[in-house]
Amino acid sequence: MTTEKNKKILVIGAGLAGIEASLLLAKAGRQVYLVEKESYFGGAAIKSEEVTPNMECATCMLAPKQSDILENKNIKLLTLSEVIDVNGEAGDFTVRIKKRARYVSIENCIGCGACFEPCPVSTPNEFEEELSKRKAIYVACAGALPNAPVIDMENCLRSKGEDCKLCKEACMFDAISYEDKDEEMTVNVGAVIIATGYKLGDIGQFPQYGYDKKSNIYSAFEFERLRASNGPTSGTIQMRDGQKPKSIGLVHCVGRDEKKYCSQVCCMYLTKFAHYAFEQLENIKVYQFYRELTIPGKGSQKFSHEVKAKGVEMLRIKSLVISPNGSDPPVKIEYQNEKSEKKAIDLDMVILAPFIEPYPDTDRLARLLQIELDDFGFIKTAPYDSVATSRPGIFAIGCIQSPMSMSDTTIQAHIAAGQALASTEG
Amino acid sequence: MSKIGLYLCKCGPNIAEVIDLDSIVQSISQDKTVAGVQIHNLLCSEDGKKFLAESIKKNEFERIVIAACSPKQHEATFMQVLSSAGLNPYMMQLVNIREQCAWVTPDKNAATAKALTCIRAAINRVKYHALLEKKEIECDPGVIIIGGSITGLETALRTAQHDRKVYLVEETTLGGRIKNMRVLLPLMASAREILQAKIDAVRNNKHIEILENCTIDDILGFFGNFVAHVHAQDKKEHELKAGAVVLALDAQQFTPTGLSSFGYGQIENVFTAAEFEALSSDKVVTKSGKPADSVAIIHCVGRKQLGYCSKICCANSMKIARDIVSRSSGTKVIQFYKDLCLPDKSYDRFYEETQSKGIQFIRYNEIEIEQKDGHVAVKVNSPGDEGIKITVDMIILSTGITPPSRAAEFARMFNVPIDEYGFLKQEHTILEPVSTITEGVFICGGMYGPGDITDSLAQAGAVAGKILSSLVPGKLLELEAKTSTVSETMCMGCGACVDICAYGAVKLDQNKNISVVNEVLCRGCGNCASVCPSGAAGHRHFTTRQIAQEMIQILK
Amino acid sequence: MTVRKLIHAFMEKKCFQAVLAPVRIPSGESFAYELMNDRTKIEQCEPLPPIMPIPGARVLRDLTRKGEPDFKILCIMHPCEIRAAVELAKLRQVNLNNITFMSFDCPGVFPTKDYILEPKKYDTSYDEILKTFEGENFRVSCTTCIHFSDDGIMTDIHIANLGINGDKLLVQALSKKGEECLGALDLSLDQETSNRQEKINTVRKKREANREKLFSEIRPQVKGMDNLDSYFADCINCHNCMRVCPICYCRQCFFDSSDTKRVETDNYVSRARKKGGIAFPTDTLLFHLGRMSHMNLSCIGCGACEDACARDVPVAQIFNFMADQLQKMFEYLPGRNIEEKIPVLTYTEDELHEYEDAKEKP
Amino acid sequence: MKTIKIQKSPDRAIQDVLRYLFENDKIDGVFSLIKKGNGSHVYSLITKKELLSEIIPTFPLMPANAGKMVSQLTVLEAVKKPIAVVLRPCELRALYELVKVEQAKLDNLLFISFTCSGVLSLKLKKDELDQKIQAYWNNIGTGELIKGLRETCTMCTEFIPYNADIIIPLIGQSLSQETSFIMNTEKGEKYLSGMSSEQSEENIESDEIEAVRKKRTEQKKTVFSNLKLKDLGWDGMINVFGRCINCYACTSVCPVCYCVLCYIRSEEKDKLPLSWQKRLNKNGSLRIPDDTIMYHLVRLLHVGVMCVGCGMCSDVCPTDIPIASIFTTVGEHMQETLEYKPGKDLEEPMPLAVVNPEDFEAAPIETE
Repeated sequence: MTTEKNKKILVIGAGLAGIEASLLLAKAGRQVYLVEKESYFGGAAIKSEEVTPNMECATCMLAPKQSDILENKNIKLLTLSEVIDVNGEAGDFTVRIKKRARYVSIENCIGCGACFEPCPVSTPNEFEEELSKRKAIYVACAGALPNAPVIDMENCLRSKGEDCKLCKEACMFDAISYEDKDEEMTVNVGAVIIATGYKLGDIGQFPQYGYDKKSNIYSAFEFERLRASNGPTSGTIQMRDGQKPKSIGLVHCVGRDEKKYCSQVCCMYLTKFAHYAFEQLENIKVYQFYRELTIPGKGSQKFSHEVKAKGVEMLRIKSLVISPNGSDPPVKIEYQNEKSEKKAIDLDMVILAPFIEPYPDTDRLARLLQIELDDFGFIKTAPYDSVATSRPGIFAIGCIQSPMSMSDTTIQAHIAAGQALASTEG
Repeated sequence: MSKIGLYLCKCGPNIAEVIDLDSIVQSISQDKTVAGVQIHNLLCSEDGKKFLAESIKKNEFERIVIAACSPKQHEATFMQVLSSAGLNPYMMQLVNIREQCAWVTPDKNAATAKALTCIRAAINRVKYHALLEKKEIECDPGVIIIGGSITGLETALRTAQHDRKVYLVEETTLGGRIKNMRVLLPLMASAREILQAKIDAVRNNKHIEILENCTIDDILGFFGNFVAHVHAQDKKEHELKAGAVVLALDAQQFTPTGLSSFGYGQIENVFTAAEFEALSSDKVVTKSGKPADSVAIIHCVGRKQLGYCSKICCANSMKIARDIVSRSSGTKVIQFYKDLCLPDKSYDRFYEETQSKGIQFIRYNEIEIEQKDGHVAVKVNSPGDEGIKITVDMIILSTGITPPSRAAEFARMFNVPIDEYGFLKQEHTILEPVSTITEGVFICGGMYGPGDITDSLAQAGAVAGKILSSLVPGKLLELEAKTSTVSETMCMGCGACVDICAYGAVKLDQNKNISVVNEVLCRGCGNCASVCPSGAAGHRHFTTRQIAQEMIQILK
Repeated sequence: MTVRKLIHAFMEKKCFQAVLAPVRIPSGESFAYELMNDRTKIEQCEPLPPIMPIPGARVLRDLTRKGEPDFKILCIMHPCEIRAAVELAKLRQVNLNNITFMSFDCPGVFPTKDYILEPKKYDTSYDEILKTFEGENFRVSCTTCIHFSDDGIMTDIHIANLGINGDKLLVQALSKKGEECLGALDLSLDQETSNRQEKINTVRKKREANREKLFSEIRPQVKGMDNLDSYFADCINCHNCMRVCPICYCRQCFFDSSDTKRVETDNYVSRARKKGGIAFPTDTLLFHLGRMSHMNLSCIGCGACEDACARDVPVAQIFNFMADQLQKMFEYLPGRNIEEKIPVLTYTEDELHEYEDAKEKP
Repeated sequence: MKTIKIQKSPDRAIQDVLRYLFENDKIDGVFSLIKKGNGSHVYSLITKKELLSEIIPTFPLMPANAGKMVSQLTVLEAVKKPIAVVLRPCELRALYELVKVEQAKLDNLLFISFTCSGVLSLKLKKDELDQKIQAYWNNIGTGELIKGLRETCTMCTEFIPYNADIIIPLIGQSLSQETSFIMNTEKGEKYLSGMSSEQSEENIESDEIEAVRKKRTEQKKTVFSNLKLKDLGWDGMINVFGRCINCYACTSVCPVCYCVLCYIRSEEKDKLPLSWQKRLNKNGSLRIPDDTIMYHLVRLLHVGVMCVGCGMCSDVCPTDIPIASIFTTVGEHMQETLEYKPGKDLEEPMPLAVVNPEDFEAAPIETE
């Protein structure tokens, strides 16, 4: 073991978990490298406008923390960056990081957005679950931080040989330079905290749910973005054809039988969706197709009862098949109820709560860091020391090690900060 | 009159396009009290800040008014610029002419007029600003942990470091509820072994001082400087000094005496899960000693009364069922459940394995237990078939988690509010789950809320994380500068401010019969200044004179 | 058995070490509170005086604000003074340890200004009034007072003089302290025979009628700023009403502080320019409304303010009128019981629900 | 001294003069007594010419001491544009005293005053006030003392405003329809010189003034003797101040009592329970609030020498204690021994503020 332990700490992933851990480490006076793959940071949390159980706005909760990160001298936020190589061991890791070019200088740009309008390119916006379009030079959503756009070179006309400079000319602060290059940097740190978060499972692979991104069958995050005021429809819940739905079906445990684990948070956020529907659409009919209602902890049951009291039709089902070929309303659900009788119902909109999966390139990261994964693909952690991975000095927090609620994610961030500090203590 | 400098920021197009800054400079220059007015394109940018610092030094301005964006955005930045220019950062007033004028007033003249009025008000206010210093105190890195349950033990182990003293105060002896459990989830490992390992680790950790059979009488002081008085059985009083306090009392299991339908306490062989696990004999026998051939475990007992699902009972019931089957393979076990709550990634598989061991699961809507000639019968109606009746030898009621018996008492002692279920209220359910509004007082385990062993240990680790990051040995704690003040001559000791202070920062000085502000605990919220009838309580940087002058200028 | 003999008996039995009661001043045309422990002085005390120049609660405040006296005191006061003292105790301005209250059924008091001019005339008419509680030229607040007996006040010993004539005395112990003191006297207890309760109800009914009449007269006079301006037209801002008020305990009122007395000149000049003119002394109406908003919930309705007003402004009437409505809204009676917290000092998170819900309903 | 005459009643004439000053923007505002819409009389600062018709400067009522009001206006800084102030002699003298203790600044103020034949008591009810007004105006020329006047006014011998810029002689004038304005100072001349109206020469002193002064001096002697202050002694004082209810109204209206928080109400004076008990055991009984007489004596010591005898304190005392007469009597005695006239001359320092060695030689004690 080296005598003088390196006190700096690397945090991979700048979602709620990564932000919380970095802030605590910085408060203790430690230097933190916060690596984030996307051009914006805040992870999945900033996609939802209201969060259970108190219906607070997630973006507003995170904004002060995000501005702390941007102003904090101890934290180096590296957006558009990925870890490409790690070696050494606890107390002294050397890590190589690849930082993709943003083509926009964060110092000079004030985020006025004058460069968006002239750009001729228009491609689907991944942040908005491709419900809306974005330009080649774009910010993920209004209010995304750091407050500067990125140029998506694949779609930019410049990569197709045209010498287009429309965005550069529109910028009053000449913050755009096409000559930026990808860079690589190496840092050495005493500990690594993985907080890359989760992704909703791909439900296209299960034909019985009829999810085809065209019909009125939506995945959870698509509905969340529909409801977000800075989303594609600036907050109005509407079907593909722009009409307001008269009936909505919320489907629980999508993929649970196949994946063999409960993702813990879907029951609550589906109840929240029902709350959204009642709040915005008069005399809306809401159905919840569920198997086991999992609403543990303080406040959850009360919230669930309050929403049920507004007239949700709770249908406990054994199995169901959804198809987008209903006449009008367009979505048909055939299901087997508790008494295993066959029933069917046509609805305007259906929202699916897919199983939660680890972030896509987790196995690449695990190989790099030489840590084990469990048989669901999450990072393996010990039962009574839930942030320790199979390798000392490397910790995993948040949904990258198991599906969990936002408050449990914050708790894990606190634990990892404590243990990272303790393990790198002189 | 001290020299006042006014800086107007164009903020790129945002302000300049809507507000006619030149006309503002024109009308302000007639105001003799303002020494200089300057416009800059982007004050918050690097060269903007450099321009500001140099201009302040060159013109020797003593008070600054900056008309730019929202204080939430750049007040901190501009305060740093002022201190770098050798000026007290509180001699500045930031006027928000972007969010409050430019962005919300489409008509140009109206926006300009409004901006001019706000700037004039700020100039009038900054004349009355006083020098304020950010004070710091030396913090004591020690930790007092109350409650020797496994959560308390874990917190002690996680926080003990070479220059951080940890006191573990337990009313009886170390161990808590787990002492009378047989196996623990999720690995079905022996509870005693795990507990003993933790106790031994704590006993021989030289940084942890254990005070058993010891109760806490009172706690004084504030974050970074708590003083607690505890007394052992021999009535000897100890004084403990520490920087943070952790409330880790053990939760309790709900006892369903009031619920007649479960027959608890009236019908023989009806146990709660805790009672069953505490039975010493290895064989599964009824009260009369006869081995039990069939056992029924009932979930969600007391859930309606408590108002929440305690998350642990489903998995715990399966653990007991498998433990019974492993100890006496002949026994038939049936689990009656309402909703299976299996929120851990390993629980679904655990549920399938339990079913494969022959344990039957029946969902119920209503359930009733009756005494029937020496046996106990479970009358159930569940979806699909109403009214099935099954007789068994033994019934185990899986009950929820309730707050520790002394939760309310500790809540009062530490000035922490109680939530509607009787647990202690977190500072913020999502962002600050283990802290409370009294800074330096943390909660975990039974005080936090319903949860299983992994939750409690996680909360203990989280508390350690918070303490290790905020109470770093030798680090100075920076205090709020804009605290409240109480004038000794004007205060009549009516105590209105003491009652309204949410942070317990204002206390009554008994012999002088006046209120005194503890500036370390004060968070500068200003409630006491507004509730004080005679104006004895003031609020630095928001004095009556400053606000009045601002208002007079606006209403002129 | 007169009240003075009863007091002497208490003193013999060491129930109290001193008595605080009104005494006629040497020149005879007014009364003042005196703390006495020597027998001859106590002999001259007048438990139920015809006027109330200084509210007893202010006396108790000066006596006990800095700490409780370590000798037992018997306080003889009017019911409204006791209620004011209890209200001040909630604000930690009066310390009630070692204080025992003796109260009477109160027929009302005369305005001090009138009494001082012809003390003899008012004395004789007061002796008549004591018998029947009927009479006129009382203070306006007394004519509308409904808590003149032992209900709604935290007294210990109550002398029920309404409806009891002759030399017999009906003494009621209304608290543990009261019982202990009376117990120590081993008096012969006999059944209360008179139709006292009925008499109290008749007086109360009459007072309630006066109250309705007064409030209905005041309501139009105080509606809108112009009416309020002319209601307080004669006020010359001497703040007597605030000084004598038992509830106003601030060391220095905001309207006496340098925030209102030492203000930049062009503040007055610009205000004058805006309206054409500005009256001096400034903000007389604002002072009354400000004081009202601060203490009205605790206003006992004793009428001391009107009694001390130099310009005969009917201050007490408007304060009683407002207090009546405000206290009904919070179902709060000031001075009824020390445990009952003053509504303005308590805040429960969901207290405004009935207001919000009422607004929400279309 | 240079004088101009206007053939109108005093109030109308003063309104004309002020209108002239307004029109030639020699002044920016007027400070004078006014009758408000709701029937109340208050001093007020007017900035609009149109309101001049409502001012009633010589109305015999003093709701507050104008000197104290001007001090409230100018305590922090002088007025920037000139303002004409119409007030009575004792108010002007009170204002001069306040200037000596930095409570007022006089620059840009033009003082217009008149020989004062006293004001009616604030204690008069509204209807009584109206009856007395007619009798008051009939005797304004004669200086006759009518019932209802303030007691201090009946014995006031300083009724000539020596320091005013413009003096209007009311006493001794046949007040048919003519008012004269004597320009008492260059400033007065500078302001009024441009007025095109009848010029003449007049001086203030006249036989009627002398007659009024004699009558008032006798009245003062009778009041002093009735009070018998010399042999009042402790019991006498108890009889006089016994009725006091510690409402401190006399302090709040007194123009020369300028402290923001008087010692009597400050924190040091609160008594601990122990001191009550000690005094109770010593003399068997004690009155609470205890220091009524001590309060008046201390106030007498502090402001006696500055008292201008305006009579406000008696008018607001709810228990009719003749405080003004007592303070005037004792005040004048102190002023004689210290050879000091309050409000006479801005340069003359306050006796309490000046220590010269001779003071310590034995003061002449009047031996019978």
